[in-house]
Amino acid sequence: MEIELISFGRISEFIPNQKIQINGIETTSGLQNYLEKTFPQLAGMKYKLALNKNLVQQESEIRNGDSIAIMPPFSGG
Amino acid sequence: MEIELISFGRISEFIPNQKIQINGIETTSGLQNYLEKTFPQLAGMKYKLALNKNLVQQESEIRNGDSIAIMPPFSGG
Amino acid sequence: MSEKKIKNIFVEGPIAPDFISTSISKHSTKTNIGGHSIFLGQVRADEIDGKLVSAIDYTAFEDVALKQMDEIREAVFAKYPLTCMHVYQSLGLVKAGEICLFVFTSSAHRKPAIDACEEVVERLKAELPIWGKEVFEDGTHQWKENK
Amino acid sequence: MSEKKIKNIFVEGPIAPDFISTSISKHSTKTNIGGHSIFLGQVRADEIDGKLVSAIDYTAFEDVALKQMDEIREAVFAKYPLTCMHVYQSLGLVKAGEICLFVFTSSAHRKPAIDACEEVVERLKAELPIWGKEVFEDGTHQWKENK
Repeated sequence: MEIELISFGRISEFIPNQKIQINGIETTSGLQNYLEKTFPQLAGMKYKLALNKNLVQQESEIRNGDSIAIMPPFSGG
Repeated sequence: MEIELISFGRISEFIPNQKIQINGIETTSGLQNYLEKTFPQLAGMKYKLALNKNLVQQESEIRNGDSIAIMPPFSGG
Repeated sequence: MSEKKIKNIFVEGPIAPDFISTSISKHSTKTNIGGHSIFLGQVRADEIDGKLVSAIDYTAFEDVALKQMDEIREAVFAKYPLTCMHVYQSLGLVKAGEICLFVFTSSAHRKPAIDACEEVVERLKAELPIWGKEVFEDGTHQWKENK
Repeated sequence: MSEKKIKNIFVEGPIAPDFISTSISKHSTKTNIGGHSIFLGQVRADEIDGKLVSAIDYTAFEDVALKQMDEIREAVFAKYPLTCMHVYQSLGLVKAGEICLFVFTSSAHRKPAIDACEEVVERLKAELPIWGKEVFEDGTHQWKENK
């Protein structure tokens, strides 16, 4: 299936926004493993995911066409 | 001896600024008794004194020519 | 005893919003500031026994108030790492809806500015000999009491 | 589910002091207000490894940030008896000395305004997906981290 990756802050410097094909990944934690392997810089970082513009607070299912945002710690204000 | 009375807020409505002659009064608590007898409305009120522009925190001696301010609870801000 | 100039805090009449923005603007050259905390007191049109407060008329025992404020300022600067502090209190008539108190603290990080601002407001209200006379629309009045 | 309009908080570039005074002025008709609390974030020219921060470039995941802010707004209004609350956060470039955040709460008595203002600032910094890129004078940058 195809999902959309959106990234912010320092993460946007090594993960550009893109559509990716993933197979055999069905949940956010599965995706997290995949992302940390594909983008090793991510592995040592703190970050949060948003699934279709909702902050991921717990394990969630991923479906074809979903958008996933990868967000480093917030620093507004 | 002569002292000067200055009053503020609601107290200024019944004790106008004035110079008074007092005899046999040597301390702020003595003066307080005198004031509450002379101006009975004062007796039931909360108020503070300032002696020569210093807030009276403890029993203080009064001398000829001193100025005494009579101040109801503050309501600035 | 060292010579010390005591800062005035009193302004005649209401504090204009433009005065506040000018005061804020002046801090743009102080680039070590990260946060400003501001408290504004505004005169309420309280209804008391069916009558509306139309203004508050402020008086103060000015010399004593400024001396007290100076002590508060020193204590607050000693307690918090502030960059600056400004305090303005109206005297005379301030109409309902107008600003009568402006407390403005700044620091490198937000917390000291926020805590200091609140402390200054609380201490000012409790310790400065200032009195507000609430004037009603019909010209009668009552003396304000701080909570 | 009810239709609800989500308020925008984002402004492009710095927040002008005039904008702040205009915002204050607008409250003079709300004569049930007794106290306003304002927090302003200002960009610091921090020195990091010998280089000075000349500006912060803000980006946000806007839709998510506004949704989060809306939740904060509802929670804070439920917790405190506020008359009103206004929040403005800069996006894009804000130079050192300029204002990047403006939080403004008002209530009949001072305490709710003061407490709500601080809570909104803390929650905004912790919960809104906004990122500040500290840009140095030589054009290099580092990503800001909130304390």
